[in-house]
Amino acid sequence: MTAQQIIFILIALFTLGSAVMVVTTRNLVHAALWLVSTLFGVAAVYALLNANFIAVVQVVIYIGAIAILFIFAVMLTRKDMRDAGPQINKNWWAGVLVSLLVFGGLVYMLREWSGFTKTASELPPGFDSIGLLGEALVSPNAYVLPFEVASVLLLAALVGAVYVAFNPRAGNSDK
Amino acid sequence: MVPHSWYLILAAALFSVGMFGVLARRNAVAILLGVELMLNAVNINLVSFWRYSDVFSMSGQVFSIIVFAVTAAEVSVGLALVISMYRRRNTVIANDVDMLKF
Amino acid sequence: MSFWNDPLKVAADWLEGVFTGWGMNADAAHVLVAFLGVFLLIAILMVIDIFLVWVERKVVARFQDRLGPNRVGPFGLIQPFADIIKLIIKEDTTPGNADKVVYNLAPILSMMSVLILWAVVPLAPVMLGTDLNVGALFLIAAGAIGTLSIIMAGWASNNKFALIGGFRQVAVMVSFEIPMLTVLMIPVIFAESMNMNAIIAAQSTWYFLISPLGALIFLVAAIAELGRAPFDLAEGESELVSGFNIEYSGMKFGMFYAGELLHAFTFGGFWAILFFGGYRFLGLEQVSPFLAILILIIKAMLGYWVIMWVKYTMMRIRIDQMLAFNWKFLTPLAFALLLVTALMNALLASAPAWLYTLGMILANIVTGWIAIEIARSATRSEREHIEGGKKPAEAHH
Amino acid sequence: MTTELLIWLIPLPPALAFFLIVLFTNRSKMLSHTLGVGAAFLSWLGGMVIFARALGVEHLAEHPFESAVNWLATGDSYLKIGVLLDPLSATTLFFVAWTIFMIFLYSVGYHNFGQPEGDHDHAGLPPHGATVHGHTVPSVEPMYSRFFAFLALFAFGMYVLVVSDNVLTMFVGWEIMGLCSYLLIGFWYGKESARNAAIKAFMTTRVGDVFMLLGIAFLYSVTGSLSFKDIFREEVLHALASVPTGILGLSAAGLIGLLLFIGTIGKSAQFPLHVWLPDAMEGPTPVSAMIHAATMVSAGVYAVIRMFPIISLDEKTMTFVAFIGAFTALFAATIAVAQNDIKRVLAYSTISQLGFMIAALGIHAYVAATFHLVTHAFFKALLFLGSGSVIHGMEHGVLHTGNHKVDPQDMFNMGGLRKKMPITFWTFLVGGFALSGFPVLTAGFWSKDEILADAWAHGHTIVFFTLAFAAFLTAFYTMRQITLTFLGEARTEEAKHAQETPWTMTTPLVVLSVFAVGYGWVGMPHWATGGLVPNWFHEFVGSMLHEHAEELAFNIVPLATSLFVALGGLTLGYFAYRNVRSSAEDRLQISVLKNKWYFDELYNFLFIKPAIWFSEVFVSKWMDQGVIDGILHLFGPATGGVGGAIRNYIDLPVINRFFGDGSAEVTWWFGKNLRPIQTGRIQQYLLLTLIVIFVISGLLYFLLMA
Repeated sequence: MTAQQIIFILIALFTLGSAVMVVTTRNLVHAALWLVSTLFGVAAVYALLNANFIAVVQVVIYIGAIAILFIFAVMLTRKDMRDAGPQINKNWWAGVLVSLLVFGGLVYMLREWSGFTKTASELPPGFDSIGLLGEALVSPNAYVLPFEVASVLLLAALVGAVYVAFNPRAGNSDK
Repeated sequence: MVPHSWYLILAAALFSVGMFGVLARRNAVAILLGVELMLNAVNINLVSFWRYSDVFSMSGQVFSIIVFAVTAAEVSVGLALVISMYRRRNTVIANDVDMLKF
Repeated sequence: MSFWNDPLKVAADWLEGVFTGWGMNADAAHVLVAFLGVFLLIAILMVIDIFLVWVERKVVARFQDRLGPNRVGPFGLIQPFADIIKLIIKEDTTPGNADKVVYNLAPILSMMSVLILWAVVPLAPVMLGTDLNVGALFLIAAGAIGTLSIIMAGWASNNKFALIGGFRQVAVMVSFEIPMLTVLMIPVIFAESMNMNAIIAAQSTWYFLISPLGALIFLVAAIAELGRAPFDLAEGESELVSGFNIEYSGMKFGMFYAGELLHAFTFGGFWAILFFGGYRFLGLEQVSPFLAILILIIKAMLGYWVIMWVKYTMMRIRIDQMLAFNWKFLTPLAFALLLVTALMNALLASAPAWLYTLGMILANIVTGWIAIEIARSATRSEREHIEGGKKPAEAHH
Repeated sequence: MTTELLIWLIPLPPALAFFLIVLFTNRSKMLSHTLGVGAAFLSWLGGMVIFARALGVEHLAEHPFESAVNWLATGDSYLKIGVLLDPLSATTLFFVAWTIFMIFLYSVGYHNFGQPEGDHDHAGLPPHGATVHGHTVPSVEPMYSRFFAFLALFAFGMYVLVVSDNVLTMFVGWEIMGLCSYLLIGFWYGKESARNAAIKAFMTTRVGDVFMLLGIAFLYSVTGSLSFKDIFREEVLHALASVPTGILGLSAAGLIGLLLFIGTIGKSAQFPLHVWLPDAMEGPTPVSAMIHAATMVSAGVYAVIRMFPIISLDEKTMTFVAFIGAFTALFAATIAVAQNDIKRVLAYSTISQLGFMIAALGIHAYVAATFHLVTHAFFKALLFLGSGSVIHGMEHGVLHTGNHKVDPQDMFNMGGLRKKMPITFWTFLVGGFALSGFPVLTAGFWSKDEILADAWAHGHTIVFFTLAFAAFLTAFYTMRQITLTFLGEARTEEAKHAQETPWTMTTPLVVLSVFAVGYGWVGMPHWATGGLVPNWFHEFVGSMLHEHAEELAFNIVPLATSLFVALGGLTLGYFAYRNVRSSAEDRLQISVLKNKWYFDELYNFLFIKPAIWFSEVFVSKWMDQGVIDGILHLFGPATGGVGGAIRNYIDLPVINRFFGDGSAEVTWWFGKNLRPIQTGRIQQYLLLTLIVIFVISGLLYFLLMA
């Protein structure tokens, strides 16, 4: 077992453990914080995969924005600090079953795929993944259209979120 | 070196955990947390496929970037809906919001 | 290759030789040496941090026409150590019903978010933690952790002042991240790289000279990220007693405090790196890495001093005005500036250096002037709207 | 700037002014009239520059300024539009530019700019005056801006007509003017008489326009072009003259000429379509001046002059033209002598003078007709503006006394105004003498004399005597008008308090009176000047014709006739009306003349009554309500019966009971039994979905893969 494998296993365990805590912990703020640690683990996985840019963007977007947003949302939708009542619904056993079935099915199917045990080739020296990514995102031959569509999607989401969460009864104090 | 299978299994496991969260949690915010986990699992897959095939073809990373954008949109709208729901119905429990039933 | 040309590598090679000599695995020795290096860097930073306390107190005293610490040691230099001893021996309180794990984790994260930044700071051409190719983005990523620490502190304290302070600070930090990230792209455009060392290497002329407006926006956003005056709403004493760190005492408060000072110093350093040529100064950095470190620290200190200068001369801004300032002025301006800069950069790509510089400065001036004119007219119309709205009321009386 | 470009630009300022006023400056009277007068000034300036350049060209008729662009694609070729400046359009442009500019200037004063808003003025009614410090003063026109907008559009139409190089754009300008005359005659649409007059003017000219459009279409179908340059070529004219049509034995040229001439009859108010013009006096006076002097009626004559090469090809048409012209000249003059309304007299006088021009054309007196067109435009504009000034002054008196029953337009309410309104009097006198053909001095004398000389010289004796008698009547009623209005003593209290009008109104009067005298001198025949000065007008305009008309030799008969009719008419007019105190003493109040030979009544009986009977009784009552409604009423019950049968025997038992209710019950049964699955809980749905997906994908996997 090489050092990289050990590091991977540590990170993977950390990520999965955090993920399990996200879905099981009773305190929602803790769940959100566990999500943060899961996201850190995923960022580390990206780093292991030599995707530095994705790793850093993962931290910026997921932890810097999305996780914070979750914490805000949790705090805005509570009557007191404690979470009362059961946090898991009555069909939880079905959920476990389906999840396990999905996991098993995925592994079963992947096992027969030829590239399953492939190892990565060395990155070529001087490989500039950021430059390539940037070009791919804005090149007309590659992904400029999805990129623009994503921008439009973000704008629409922005407007929609403001509209949905806006409370007309509260009004605008400026006016 | 780490074989590709490890990443795929990690992603599958993360996906299943997230799916459990979506299926079992009562709180709408917690359901969205589960969705996040699933999306992250997908992203791990995308990036690992980039790394384990032709690294000069950036499709995997590009798709993961687009997943970021989609996630951001989904979370903002989803949480806005949750907050709106809390305002109107005074609850964030997904099962209490069942007015569409017969 | 002598110690004086590349001290880090020579020392690391020597240490690894020593450890392998003791019969240690080569990999393990490498990891151990890396950890030692990190430990060393953190230790130096903490010492600087302690020194920064003295600097801050001394400078504010001068601003306020006082002497500042002058009793313990020469010029009061030992005063920070006395402060630390006081903080350590204070009672370490934890409020009842607080979320203990989160509560105790927050100051650590706060400190960590600052220290992690130094992983990508190039102290000298050959001396830096890691040569990350997305160094500039890393700055923002670390800021995200700082945001997290503040909201954790605010929430875990089980105190509404702390929670409101945390909310405010987080709202500010999340908002000001956007203009900051945007203007970060301006040095990246010039240097065509996100690598810190590459950005410094490309700065034959300081980027401050060709993008003064960008440097200014970065400074404003950095001050907001730091939560220092005039943007110190998280700890607006008049409203929130002390803000998100109200329940912290002893060394936990000390860590927040030290984190903030070091953060300010670090941003001074980043400002120097991104807009003032980092460790470069008249070719002196070629002489010796130690001279390069000295240059960087001096520049960072100057940046830190500018931040202090702002802090002690400006009054606090109201939270809604501050967010409006960001969303309605700073963010659009940063976007516009980025577009203009990219456009000018492409247009003047093959122009002679003087024309390039002139064009860039002009573009900056014009952009800034237009932005200020728009803001001014908007303000005027808003004022007229408000005053016009009052008139009927007066007539009613 | 090249002359061609400048010609293109001439119609532009008024059009721009129209749109700017209508779209933007309607609220601001100041801005609106600045735009309007400014536009008129710019066009005037352009017109003068072009006229000056045109004078500098040696053989303008052979080498006119022209420029054309492709406009409409018509199959293989293009319909071209363009501008043309030859001697005819240059002279026309000269008087059009001057009169339009003067009328714009005059309108500022006429509509009381600078006066306060009226106390109870309404849009669509003439202003009633405002009370300031206990005095009644004139009030500003409520729709001031609108007036300038319409006037600018009118000017645009006239300029387009004048500078266009083809029949089509000429017709476009023609129609724009038609619209504007409708809008402006009905400017005070609050008055019923104004509304009716507007409709009458529009409908009557429309009759002529339809014939004209037919003529244009026929012309295009024969020659394949509408450009003057193409259709006036020798071979084309020759072809036109030789193609028979089989209608009334006319050649193509004759028929086209006839149709175009009917358009002119409508536009220039010739018998029998003259009825609209007197009624058009309902509009504000600048409009009357615009319509009767500068633009619209001139446009009709201009069109005939322009199309003269075609019209003159067929002698039958020419005879018709001459007949119409001469008859109209006499006929309108007889009506004019019995009118009491100051503007109405002028209106009939206009019709009469237009008859002179048409008659001149009918006897091939091309130059004389053009000459009279120009001089008439100047002195008739002057007379209309002068009469407007008189009315304005009288209205001042009416406002002073407050007796609104006094008609400020009735000449028998005036008298002695020469002392009150000296500038108006002297300029009106100049205009009136010009109209009468006062010998030697006035422009009217020379132009009218030339027509008479032409008629005599070419042996059109009937025309000669008719026109001579008409000229006599003209002098007579002109003097009657002057005597009644200005001379003697004031017959009413209001006339005593009349007042001179402001400078914006008198300046145009003075300017136009200069032309009314001076313009005659450019066309003096050789015998009058003794050959010292060449007959410039004859040379300039005469060069338009392929066969250059020789200048006539001196003949004593027409000259003596001219002198006699002018001086005799004037003298008789003065002495007959010197002491008349009221309309009852006027021996010429003959009911036939007074009622315009009963033409309105005749048209009412011949056309309007039948049309109303046809629409109201025949179409509406008999056809529509009787026949068509009857058929429809028959359909109703039939359809109802069929529908009822279908409903009772197919719809209710089969469709409703079996298909409708049956399927509903089946659906309802399914719904009832599937209802428990619908819990409304999203997670349960998701769970079920996933289970189903899992089962199906597992099945597919094992069935297809294994």
